[in-house]
Formats: sequence, structure tokens, C-alpha cells
Amino acid sequence: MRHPSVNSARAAYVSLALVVAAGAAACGPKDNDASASGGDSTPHKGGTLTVLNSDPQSDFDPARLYTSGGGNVPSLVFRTLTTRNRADGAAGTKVVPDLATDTGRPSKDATVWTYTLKQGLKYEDGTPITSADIKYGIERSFAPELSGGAPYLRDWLVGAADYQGPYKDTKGLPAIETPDSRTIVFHLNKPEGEFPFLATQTQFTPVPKAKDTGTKYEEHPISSGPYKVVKNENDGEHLVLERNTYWSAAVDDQRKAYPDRVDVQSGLDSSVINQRLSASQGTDAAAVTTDTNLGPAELAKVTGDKELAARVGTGHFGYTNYIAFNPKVKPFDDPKVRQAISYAVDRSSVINAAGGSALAEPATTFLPDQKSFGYTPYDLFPAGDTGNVAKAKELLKEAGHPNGLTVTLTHDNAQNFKTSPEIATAIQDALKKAGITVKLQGLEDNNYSDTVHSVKTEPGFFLAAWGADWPSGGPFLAPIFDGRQIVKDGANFNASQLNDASVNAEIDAINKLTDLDAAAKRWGALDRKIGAQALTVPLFHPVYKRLVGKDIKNVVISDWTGVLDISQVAVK
Amino acid sequence: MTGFGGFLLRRTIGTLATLLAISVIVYVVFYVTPGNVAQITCGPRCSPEQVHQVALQLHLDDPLYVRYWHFLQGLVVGQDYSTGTSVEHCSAPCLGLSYQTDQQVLGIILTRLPVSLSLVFGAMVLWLVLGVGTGVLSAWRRGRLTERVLTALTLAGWATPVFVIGLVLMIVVCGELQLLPFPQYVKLTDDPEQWAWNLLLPWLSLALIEAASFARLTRASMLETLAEDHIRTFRAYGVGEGAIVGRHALRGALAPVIALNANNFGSAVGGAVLTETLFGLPGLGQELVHAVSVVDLPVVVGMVLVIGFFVVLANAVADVLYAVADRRVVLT
Amino acid sequence: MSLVRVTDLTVEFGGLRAVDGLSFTLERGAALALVGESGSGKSTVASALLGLHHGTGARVGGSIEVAGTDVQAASDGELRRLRGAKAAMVFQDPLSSLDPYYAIGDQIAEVYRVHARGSRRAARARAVEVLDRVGIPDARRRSRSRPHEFSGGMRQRALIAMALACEPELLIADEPTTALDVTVQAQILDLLHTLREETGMGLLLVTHDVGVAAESVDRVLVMRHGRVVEQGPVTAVLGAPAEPYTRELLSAVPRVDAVRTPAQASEEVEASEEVEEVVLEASRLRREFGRGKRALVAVDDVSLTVRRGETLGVVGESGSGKTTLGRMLVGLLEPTAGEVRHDGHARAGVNPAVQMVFQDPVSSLNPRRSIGESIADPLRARAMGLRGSDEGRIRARVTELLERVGLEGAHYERYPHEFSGGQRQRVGIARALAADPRVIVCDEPVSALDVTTQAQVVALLGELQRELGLALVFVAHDLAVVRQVSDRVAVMRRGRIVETGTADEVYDSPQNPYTRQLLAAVPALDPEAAARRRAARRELASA
Amino acid sequence: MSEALVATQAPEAPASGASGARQFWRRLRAQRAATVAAGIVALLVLVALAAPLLTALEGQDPTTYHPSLIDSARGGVPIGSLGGLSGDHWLGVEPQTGRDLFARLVYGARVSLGVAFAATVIQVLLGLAVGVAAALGGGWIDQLLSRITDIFVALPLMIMALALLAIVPQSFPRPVLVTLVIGFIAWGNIAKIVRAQTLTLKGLDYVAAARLSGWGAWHIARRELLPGLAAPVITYASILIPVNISAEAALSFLGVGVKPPTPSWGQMLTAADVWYQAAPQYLLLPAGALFVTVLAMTVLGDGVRTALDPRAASRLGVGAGRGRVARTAKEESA
Repeated sequence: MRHPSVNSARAAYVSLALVVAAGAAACGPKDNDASASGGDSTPHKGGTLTVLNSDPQSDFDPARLYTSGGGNVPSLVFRTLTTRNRADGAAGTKVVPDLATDTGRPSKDATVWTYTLKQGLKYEDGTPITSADIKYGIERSFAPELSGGAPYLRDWLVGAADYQGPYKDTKGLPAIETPDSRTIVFHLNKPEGEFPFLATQTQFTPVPKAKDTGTKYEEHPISSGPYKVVKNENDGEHLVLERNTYWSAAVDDQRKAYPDRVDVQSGLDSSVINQRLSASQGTDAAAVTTDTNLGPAELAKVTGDKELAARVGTGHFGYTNYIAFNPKVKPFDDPKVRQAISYAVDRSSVINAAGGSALAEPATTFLPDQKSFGYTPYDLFPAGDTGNVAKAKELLKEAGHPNGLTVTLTHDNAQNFKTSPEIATAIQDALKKAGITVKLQGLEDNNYSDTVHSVKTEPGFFLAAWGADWPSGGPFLAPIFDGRQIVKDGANFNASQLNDASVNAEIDAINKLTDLDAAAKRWGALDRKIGAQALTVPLFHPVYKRLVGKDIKNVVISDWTGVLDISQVAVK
Repeated sequence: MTGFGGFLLRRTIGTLATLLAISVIVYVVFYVTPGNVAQITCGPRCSPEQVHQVALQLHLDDPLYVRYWHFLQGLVVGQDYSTGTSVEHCSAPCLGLSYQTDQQVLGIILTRLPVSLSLVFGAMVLWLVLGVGTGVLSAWRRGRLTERVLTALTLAGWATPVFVIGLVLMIVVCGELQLLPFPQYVKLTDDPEQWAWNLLLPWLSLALIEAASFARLTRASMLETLAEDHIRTFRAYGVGEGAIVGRHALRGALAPVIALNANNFGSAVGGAVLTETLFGLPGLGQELVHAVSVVDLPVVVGMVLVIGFFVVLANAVADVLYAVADRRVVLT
Repeated sequence: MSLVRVTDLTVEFGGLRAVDGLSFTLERGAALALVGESGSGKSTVASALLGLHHGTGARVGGSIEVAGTDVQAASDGELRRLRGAKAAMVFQDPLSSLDPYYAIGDQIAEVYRVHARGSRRAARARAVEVLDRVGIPDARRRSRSRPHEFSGGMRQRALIAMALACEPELLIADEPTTALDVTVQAQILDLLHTLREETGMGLLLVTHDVGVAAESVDRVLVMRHGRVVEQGPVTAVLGAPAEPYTRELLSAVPRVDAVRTPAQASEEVEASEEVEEVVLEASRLRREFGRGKRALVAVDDVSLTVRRGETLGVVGESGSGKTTLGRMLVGLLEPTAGEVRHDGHARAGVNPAVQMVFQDPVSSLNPRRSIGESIADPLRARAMGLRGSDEGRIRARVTELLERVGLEGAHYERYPHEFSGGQRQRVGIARALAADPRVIVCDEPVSALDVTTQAQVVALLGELQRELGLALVFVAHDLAVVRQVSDRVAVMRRGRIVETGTADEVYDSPQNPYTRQLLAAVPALDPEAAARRRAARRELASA
Repeated sequence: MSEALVATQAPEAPASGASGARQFWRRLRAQRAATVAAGIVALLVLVALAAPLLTALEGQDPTTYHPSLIDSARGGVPIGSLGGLSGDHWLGVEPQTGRDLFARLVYGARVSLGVAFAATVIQVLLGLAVGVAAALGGGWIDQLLSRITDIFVALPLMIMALALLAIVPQSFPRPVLVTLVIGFIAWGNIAKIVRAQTLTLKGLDYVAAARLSGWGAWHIARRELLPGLAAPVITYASILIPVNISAEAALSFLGVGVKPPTPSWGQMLTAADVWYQAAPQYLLLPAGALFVTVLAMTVLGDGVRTALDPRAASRLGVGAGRGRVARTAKEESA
């Protein structure tokens, strides 16, 4: 199912951590290396990489981008203190140093983090990168004119809640100290063991105060990465990057940057992109996409053609589609009703609606099925493949609804979010068998996000989805289940409005840990503990299948982003 | 020719009045559209405080008439906007800044207008050739098989929505037969030859839809003209059938075709949104649909005014062409 | 070898036989007139000479030979070479016979280049030459203007110029002057006459107007229902007609000099001494169209009175404002100044007491409603007031009216397109009578009809006037018809009444020079008289 | 088309009036192509109305999912030849959901034809009202109404629909809303045509005659002008219906048309175009249905226009108005 590129990154209504819309086609299933058909598979420098996208690279300003791990195209231009490990699969979910010498030195119970910049870091114009530039870069992201970034800096830095950015109060943020040109210290108001993950976001990109032009900066941001912006038309509709001569592999072991030039075109229709990649004519042979999935229709054609199938990459990203309940609304205050629905759900028809088993895997846990999230499998209300109608009816009888009940399922009308209208009808059909008549309420894109994300108007039973800002249980469970993150008069994501003291305490405890593996196990256990209350009905995790041009080499797909990493790809 | 001067003056005033009325309609309609603009502009995870700041900066909390007054001021005098580090002046016909991208609306329109115009102009040429050609052929071959086939074909084109024709054409022509490259918009000024090659398919899909109404109209008015007395005169003087149909009957059919063309051309500028979306052409329609979905009022108002302007302009040009073609018509 | 030889020509359209065994010859330089009423097949014969029926599904029998070409056996190519080069045709309605979108010079040049090889420039020069030859002033400049910028007469001259372009041996003129005013008609006939003298070209004139025939041909052939009734030299056929139909035809033709026969002026009118009261009076009527500089004064300060039982004739050429005056009298058109008084008191807008009979039988009846319905309209309108208007009574009244105007009650359900022109005018009269009016304004009621039908409708109007004491205002451009019906006559020119008086005063001793010029232009039935009048006109024109 | 538009008889005179309508049907039946087209349109309307009956006959319904009939691994393409054509799925199943295509096509007809017909009726009525008022009003009324018509012609339908469809609360039934939006925005053209035609009719003699016989302006408009307008309006209406069907499809493409699970041809086309290669029948069925409807509507429109004109009786050789009235005896003697 595809839709004209109606949503821009920042307009994503669900607190989607991923800045670039879902869907990318990497090359070859996870295990084998993506070898282009014929010819040697060792990557060489040179050539032009073409990127065919639906959504434009709008607001190409490090302060405004909401990325997961620094984003795909942005990370070619904006280097950050730390970044994601550019490797296949689970290894790709680790944090590694980028501009900094290490992933950060925590002190005072992980409330103070200190970083030191590498030697000899330069901008595209040869001027040196200093810690003051990093501080200024972060301060800029607080200016109302440059809104759009992630909320964590505002929540975590001391005294940042009402800071209005450098244009209004010029004295800057005391919570960030720069004792010398290569050291920078962050003071947090509470322990955050996962601060290194946050440091991968573009807000941590250095911006020299002298060259800042406010809202105009996005037209030509000063590059610290392997490529610099030479052309940006129609606010990211057409972006051309060329080599940044002052960048060197010596100070950046993550980005390979084989191609000399990167031509990012967007505003294209998704079926057109898939057609062009499969035809691979002319420049499309050396083309990839970073935001367009293979649709179910194209998948049927592609799997039938051996040569094409070899050019399809499979990626997994930390993302879950689920049904959310609002216990403040009858009859969903009764856990038995919620459990009955959990039993009655027919995950196979939902998955078919989402594109079939190749594009979606059934989910029974809220956390995505990846080690870095501390995934510990559990299925407290087993519905089997096609729904357990008997158990559901039994529970409904116990809950006092012997002859079934009628509820309204709210969903988004736009086709762009994983075909939600079709998923809603699949659920409607499944619950009908269990005697639950579902009326559908489809809302327009923005109307849906306003209704669902405000405590006053939140419906009792609605479709939702959540993605990881970074591959850890923290950004997945905290915003949804932490009682203190309930927002009374603004955008609230804690749909179940759960304010459970033990859950809040456990979240704080895990945040203290700087040993990420230990933290992951604790997040897994917390997920199972919350799952017991049946506040959500997990449905499926998306699987990204994307095509690449026939000349593309060295395709790396990490579980962090689930899509091919554009900084590793070669065209020669 | 004071007549013509008077006509021009009246039409300009009429156009301005119409456009002003349209801008009021759009402002009112989009003012009541739900969707918290500040939240959308600020970003999904913005705190209520941040959302409030953005609302202040974009004057979103002002009442409708104040915002409309700002809009008018912008048109006449221009507006000042702060980019944070400096103040930017948006000169006289200033349609304001896009909430989402802070770009000047006029700038967005001027970059996208040539795309829409080249799409619609090209399609217009094609649908005139296809439509009028089919019309002449079916009028000439009236009642015979060719007419029935042509009528069925043009109706088929007309009945199928553009996004179906466009996609199937693209898959067949570019995908399987690989006769043409996949359409990418190339500026006319950069490379006219590539510009035409790339727009051929979008032109064809848009033209196939409109051709049917032209075929029907041309056929009907040609048959009407062929029944008139002066055709008999020229037959009585031994003028060949070809000249009669080509010079006299076709010329008679031109006037109504011009009127219909003006109407279709006008609405096509805005209406080609489906073609632009499908072929990824960065035109007005595509951006307008996007702007509506994120309730980006300045962009929507600016674009609807430009599209409205072209519709009214197209009708005025048609009236003039009509009067030139048929001197009996007096320009009112 | 004669220019045209036609032997037992038959033409059939579907089941209908339009021409049934017709033979005649036309020598070089001679002129023959085909005279007959509409439906007599005269135009079909004219078209057959150029083989225009080819490919139209008509079945043409007998042999046709024109200027050495056997039309029946000719191939398309030969036919195209014949048309325009050897024989050219001029049609009735000049406005619609020329292409509105092209300049006149270009159209003539196009026809010329079909037959004469030559450059575009030579063709255009030829066009200017022939336009000048037919008397169009400043031919070079006018050749660039479009048909609608020419007057009716000028357009007909252009058509004749087109015919002359390739110097044909035969000119076929199908009702060339029917749509023209009488003064313009005279000029065109004179032009045809002089051109024949200069070029020695043969002329086949098709007309329903015997006067026109008398003026301009050597021989006449009278046709009826596709057959020849009588043919011979014009003096013989018109002077002493052998066939009864010809006599009947000639008697029906209204004569300008014929005194109104006493039978029509019924006795009772003389008997009642006191002067009949005025039923309709107009004082200082004025009407302008358009605004400011481009304003056109159609009617300029006209006053007239109409008494009960009297017929006022209003005669004038096209553009004289007579129709506008008629519509103002009826109340359909608001006067810019002055007022119309019915029975002494002025009332704006329509008034049931004043009805109208329209000129064009086609557009005067709603094609989608049966004629019974149209006639019942005024009855229903008046009945709106009375509750429970009885349907039966209305239907009876309509049947009565139908019979009164010479039609049958059974025609109630029939549709207008099933009736002939004359019958439709009778329906129009019936509708006017339905409103029991005191005055009926007839706007050119018979000008679209054949001579015989014309006579019958005029007679019907006379009868109704006598029987119901109606006042009639008879607006027309045909002086002969006006004389036949009118008690008093008003002559209009450019919106003003230039002369008024009793019919005999105005026709026998016209005071105003314009009236005299009008009367001189009316074609006379007697050929010698026609030749004398043509000579008189020539001096008048050259003086 | 409402009967009032088609009827040619004057309401008060039932006797001759009925024959007017009867004549119309005889003249329509005399045209072979138009009769076939009328049959097809009648069939389509019948199918739309009897949708529940037909699907019950087939034993299916438009919303039940059949996961077993589609191959989940290959994107949900229907299993079996011709898109899962079988005894109990007469036209195969829909990819990804396995819903019965025959049921969806039949129910889809309800929305597509319903929206198209209703929207056309709104546009025709609005166009007639504004057109006639502008033509008869004259002077400043004409100027004002013409300006308003220009504005509505200039407003891009798609964009205004997008905005309006977002404003109206969800409780409002969506198909009705789509009809009102299309109906109330795209009436500009028909108003222009009606105004032009009324101006020509106003000048004809028989309208002047009606004024002379004492009828008021309103009565003349209804009895004399309206029948004269029937032909051009019907012709344009037969063009409008297909345009409105495509408009509904376009709105579905932009995601604001009729919402799932209500099926409509526009919805099906939007979903089906990408399946052009993998499951072609999913695209060909709605596109074929649309083509047949458009063809039938256009041919029927031409047929009705000819049948409306009594003069056609003679050409068609049927019913009253086909003969010639012979000269009566009285005429001869007069």
C-alpha cells in the first residue's frame, strides 16, 4: 500500500523515534554478504551514488532533525560525539566513539558525563572543531525557530526545561561546561546510563557560532562528515553531496564513504522507486533508497525472479505495531475485557493486511524481538495464529458481557502508516467471531495524532505503533509506561496512563546502570511485568525488504536502523 | 481599440475580486481545519511549553481577521520575519513563510510553477491533437466502424482514473519495454530534449483523460458546421472534400474547442496533482496536497490563489481568442 | 448546341418524388426562369444541373447536359471541374452562404484557385477585380473584411462576384433576392442584367416571385409538384397564361397598383357614421439600444393611432425600426421615451387586449408542445383566476378556434414541425385570438410564405377583422401585400415615419421621395413596363 | 434524472401531458443503441440496489477475510488461477485480505454510482438555479452570479475536498459527505451552459408569446424555458456522471474518499493499481466496470437528448409527430 509522500519526517504523528519514514531495501538476507550479481564484490572508491526517496530531506539542520543514531543521509554530513557501530545485524546496535575519543566517562552516579574530542578534527572549510561548537550546537536546538528535535536533552540537562535557545538568552546553558577546546562535560538532573546512545543524535553535531544563520542554516550547514552539501533545492527535495576534502578516515573509522558524490532525489512515488530499482537502467543501477519498502504487490513479482531476489535486503528495526487501551474509558477499565480482546486477535490476517509474512512478524511482547532491547519472549494471553475465540468468549462472560459487546476502534486514515485502515478492518473481522462488534472510527492524519495524544480526548481502544530512538529498552518502555511522563495539557504518549510506583522505581533503577547488557535484561523483565496488565495487545514487528541497484556493493544492515547504511555502500 | 482596453480593465478588476474572494474562502475553511498546527510544526515530542513558543512565533493564536490582515499587509507592503540570527524582509507580493519549512511561499511557488505549467502545457498540446484529431476523424467517418472504435477508445481513456493509466503506462513503457527512461523532471532551461522525453508519459496520461471530451465536442460542432449553407456553397464550386473539412468545418469547430480548452487548462493546473504525485514531478499540485495534510496555511492560500489566477487567466485568454476567431463576438 | 439540355429528369428522395419527368433547354446567353411555389421542386432541378445530388442518397433519372458535360455520367473529377468553371450557382440567404470566419476576398480566391492555376497573389487580385466589377466600393480594402461586416445586398454582390471569378458560361441563381429589401433586390437584378449583357452568360433563375421573373428573363417555366405546368416566352406565359394554375398563381400575386377591391371594404363600416374609437395610440415613442457612444436609435419620436376595425400598414426596409415599433406597441419592449395607450389609458407592460402574430413560423411555436397546448396558453393564463377552470371548456374553445382559422380540432395533439409554414401561421393567429384581443400586431406575418398561401392568410386576417371588429397593425417590407390589406399606411425610414395617409394617397400620389424610390423598385408583372422602370432607375442612380 | 426535467407536458393538462411522456419513451425505445445503454444502466442500478441479495446468492460478503485463500509469504497474492476464481468466489479474491471480489464490486457499485448520481443531481439543480437566475435576472444579478460561478470554477475541487473532508466530524456518514462536497463545488460549468442556453431561449418568439398571453416570469421559466434546457442539461449530465465517479476515485487515492471497510470502485482502483502485474484481475474488474458505466451513460445521454425533441419522431418514424398534416379542405377553399 503506498501513498503520495504526504507525511514529512517531523509530521510523524506517533512518537516515532525514527526520523526517516519506515521501509528500506537492503541487499541480501542478513546472513550472506550482499554481493552484486557478477564481478568482484570488493568495494572501490569513486562514482556517484543515487538515492531515490519518497520523503524529502526537509529541515536539513542538525538542531531540527529527529534521528535514531544520527540518521542515514544526515550522518554523512553531521558527525556527532558518539555514533552507531556500522556493522551487520545485532553488532550494529552498539555505540562507538565518533568525534569523541570514547563513548563518554560517567561520574557522580551517571549524572555527569565527560567527553574529549579527537585530535585534528576539521570542518569542510579547514577550521578546527572545538567543544564550544558542540555546546553551541546543542543550545541552538532549544530555539523555538529551530524546533523538531528529540525531547531528551530538555528532560535530562539541568535547568534546560525552560531554556529558550541562544537567540533569546545569550548566556547559554550552564549544564554544559567546556573547560578547554577539546573537553565537554554534561550535568544531568538524574542518572542516565544510556547517555552515550543520546550522544549519537544530530543535536550533538558541532555548529560554529560565527557561521550560524538561524533558519537559513539548513540551506548550507557546515559539514564535519565525509561529504559536504553542494546543492539543496526545495528544502531537501533534491540534495547533492560531494567529498569534504578536510575529512579523513584517520579520525573516522566508521564511515567508509566510497562514492565521490551522493545525489539524493525525493518526492518520488514508492511504486516508481521500486520499478526503477528493479529495472536498474542508467544511473538507477547505482541507486538505493533509504525510505521506501517493497510493497506486497511488488514482493509477489520480485520473489518470482531469481536475479531480483538476490538484490533484496532484509532488515529488522526496533518497532512494534500494537492496539492501545485507555483504562479510563469503559469497558476497557476491566482487565478481563482487555484480556478477551488479546485472546481474540487474529494475528495472521493482521499480518496479511500489513503485507504478508515476508513484511511483518507476529509480536507477543511489547519490546521488539532483539537482544539489545533485552527481548525475553512471553505470550501471557496466547491467541495462536488465528485467535482463541473460545477463551475470549469465556472471559467476556466472566466480565459480564455474555452476549458480546460493541466497541469503537479508532485508527488513522492515512495509508502511509503501515496501511492502518486495512489493519483496523482485519481486527474488526477477527473480533466479530468472538462476538465483539467493532465500529471503525477513521480520523485524518493530524486529527488522529491530536485526539490520541491528549489525555482529555484519548479514545478507549485505538491502533498505535512505537519505534526505538535507540536500541535499548529505555526509550521504548519509559515514555509509554513511566507515570511521570504523563502530560496533562499537551502531547502525551503514556496512553494507558499507567502510574505504577514499582514500575517507575524500576525504570529509575535501570537508568542508573551503565552496563548496557545488564540493563537490557532488566528491561526485558519489566516488559513482562507490564505485559501482565494487558494494557496493550502487541500485533507485529515490521520487516523491511528493499531493492538496490545492480551495481551496489558492500551493503551493511544493522538492527539499529533496519536499513542499509549509506556511509558503507560502494558503486564501483 | 478602447473596446479591448475596457475589456482588459474590467477583466483585471474581476480577476482581482475573484481571487480576493477565493483567499477569504480558503482562509476561513483552513482556519477551522482541525489539527494543532503548532504541534505539527514543532514536532511530535514537543513539550506544551515549546508548542506554545512556536504558536507565538507563527502568530497562530491571533484571531482569524488579524491573521488575514497580516496576509493582506504582506501582499501590499511585505513582511519581516526573524530567522533567529537576523531579520529577513519578504518583499511586496509576500505570501508569507511556510510554517513547516520557513521558506518564502512565493519562492516555493516560483520553483514549482514551471513544473506544473510544462506538464499542463504539454498535456494541452497532446489532448488538443488527440482530441480534435479523433473528433475530426469520427466526424469525417461518421457512422462507420472507425468512428465507433475511436469513440470507445477515447471513452476508455476518459473513464479510467489517471493514476491507473499513468502507472500501467509507466510499468509497460519504462519497465518492461524500456522505451523511455523513468520520468525525472529536468528543467526546460537545462536540457530541452531531456525535458520533453521525461515529460512524455505524464503528458500522455493527462491528455488521455481530457482527449475524450474534446473528441466529442469537435465531432458535434463539426457535424453542425458541415450542415451549414456555406459548406454547400463551396461544394457547389467544386472545392474538394478535404479542403472543406480541413479549412471550413474545422475552423467552425475551433471556437467551442477554445472555450472548453480554457476551462480544462485552468482546472488541470491544480488538478494534475495525481499525475504529479504518480510521476514524482515537483509541481504545485503535489506540494498543495502535502501542505493541506500538514495544514500549512500560507502555502495552501498562496497555491490556491496561483491556481485560481491561472483558471481565470485561461478563461480571459479564451474569450479573447474566441473574439479573434469569430469577429462577430463583441468583448464584454 | 444549347448550353443546357434536360430530358425527362426525375429526382427521388426516399419515397418522395420531388421532380417527375421534366424537360427543357437553355441556349447560350439566354435566360430562363423556373417559377413555382415551395415544394414544387424548382431548387432540386437547379441543384441537379451541378450534380449536387451525387452521394446524398437521392435517385436521379433522365439526362442532364450542361455546357457539353453529361452530368449523370460525369466522374467526381469532371463534376468538380464543371462546378464553378462552366456553371456557377448563387444561393438565397447571402449571410449563411459565406464562411463567417474567412475574409470575403480569401473565399473568392479559394474558389478561383480550384479552377485556375495561379499564385495566391494572382487569385487575390482576381477576387478584388470581380468585387469591383459587381459594384462593391473600395474593393481592395473591403475584400479583407468578413461577411458579417457587409450589408445583405453587398453580401449577395460578393456571391455573384464569386460566381464570375471563373467566367462560367451558365449562372444558376436560386432565389437570389428573396431575403433582400425591395430596393436592394432591384439593384441585384439590374446587376445580373448588365453582367449578362457584358459576358453573354446564360442565366437560370429560380424564384417563387413572378414579378422578379418578369423583370429579368426571356423564357419562363412554371412548375407544380415536380412537373412542368407551362413554359414559353415571358410575355406569352405572363401576359396570356394558358394553364388554369398559372392564372391562379398570377391572380394571387399582390399588385402595388391594384386598388383595394371594394369587396374587402365591407358595407357596415361605411354605414356607421361616427368615427370608430381609438383602440391603440402611441405618442412620441423612442427606443435606443446600447449605451454611450455606440447607442443606436431604433425608433425616433413616432406617434400613431389605430381605430377599431381598421388596419394600419407599417412598411419599411430592414433596419427601419418597424419591428421594434411593433414590439413596443404590444408591450414586449419598454420604450426609452413616449408612451403607448390602450383604450385611452396608458399601461406599461403586456396587455391581453393587444396580441401579436410573429414572422418566423418555426420559432413562434414551442417545438416541444402540441399546438393545442400553445393555443390553450392564453385561456389557461386567464383561467388561473377562476377556480376549477373546466378543462373541457378550454378544449372546446381551442377546437372552435382551430376550425375558425381553417384547421381541424383533431390537430390538437399534433406538433408544430408536422405543419406547413402557412398552417403554423394559422396556429399563431388562433393563439392570438384565444386572448380575445382588441388589437393584433402582425410582424411580417406572411413574408416567409408562398404567394398562394400568403393570399389565403391575408384573406383570413381580413375575414377575422370584419367579423370580430379587430384593429390590425400590419408590419411588412412587401409594399404590394401592405397595399392589399391596409386602410391607412405609414412608411418608416431609419426609425422615423416619413409619410402616412390612406393606402390610395400613399401609393398613388406619394409625397416623400423615399416612398417614391420604394415604389419604383417594386418589380412589375409586365416585362415591357419592367424594362422602362429599369431604365428610369439607371438615370436615378447615375444622376 | 428527475421526472420533472424529462416530462414535456404541462402539469394541468393530464390528457395530452401523459401522451408527451409516452411519446418520449416510444422515441427512446426506437433507438437501438440507447435502449441497450438504458438496459445496462438499469442493470447497474439494479445490481447496486440488490447487492445484499446477490452476495447472499453467492454465499459471501464484502468484509469477511479469507486468509487461507492468499499466499502470505508472497505479499498476499491470491492462490489459484485467475486470482482465486472458484465456485464460491465467482470473480476471485482480493489480494492481501482474501475478501470476495464479486461482493466488493457489487457493493462498490452502490457507493460509486450513488455518489456519482447524487452529486450530479446536486450539480444540475444548482447549475439550473444559478444559470436561469443569472440569465433572467439580468443587470447586476447576472454580474454577481457570474462572478460567483467564476469563483467556484476556479476553486480546485481536490484541494477544497481535502480540506472540507478533514473538517467535518467523523459522525457524518462519509459517502454522503463526499457527495455533498463534489456536488457543491463542481457546479460552475453547468451553470455557465444553462445561462447561455437560457439567454438564447429567452430571445425566441414563443417565449414572447407566452409573456403576451399573461403568464408570469416564474411560470414561463418552468413551462417554456425548462423543457428547452432539458436537452443540453441531460447531455452535460451524462458527461458529469463519469467525471464524478473519477472524482470519488481521486479522493480515495488521496486517502480522503470513502473509508474502509465500505468498498467503492475508487477504493478498489486505488489499491489495485500496484497489483497490475501480480494480480491483474484486481485492477481490471473495477476499471472494466467503470468503463462500461461511462460508455452506457454517454450513449444513453445522447439517446435521451434525441428522444426529448419531438422533431426526432419523424426521423425515427415512431409515435405522434412523425407525419405531415395534409392541407385541409377549408385551406383550399379560403
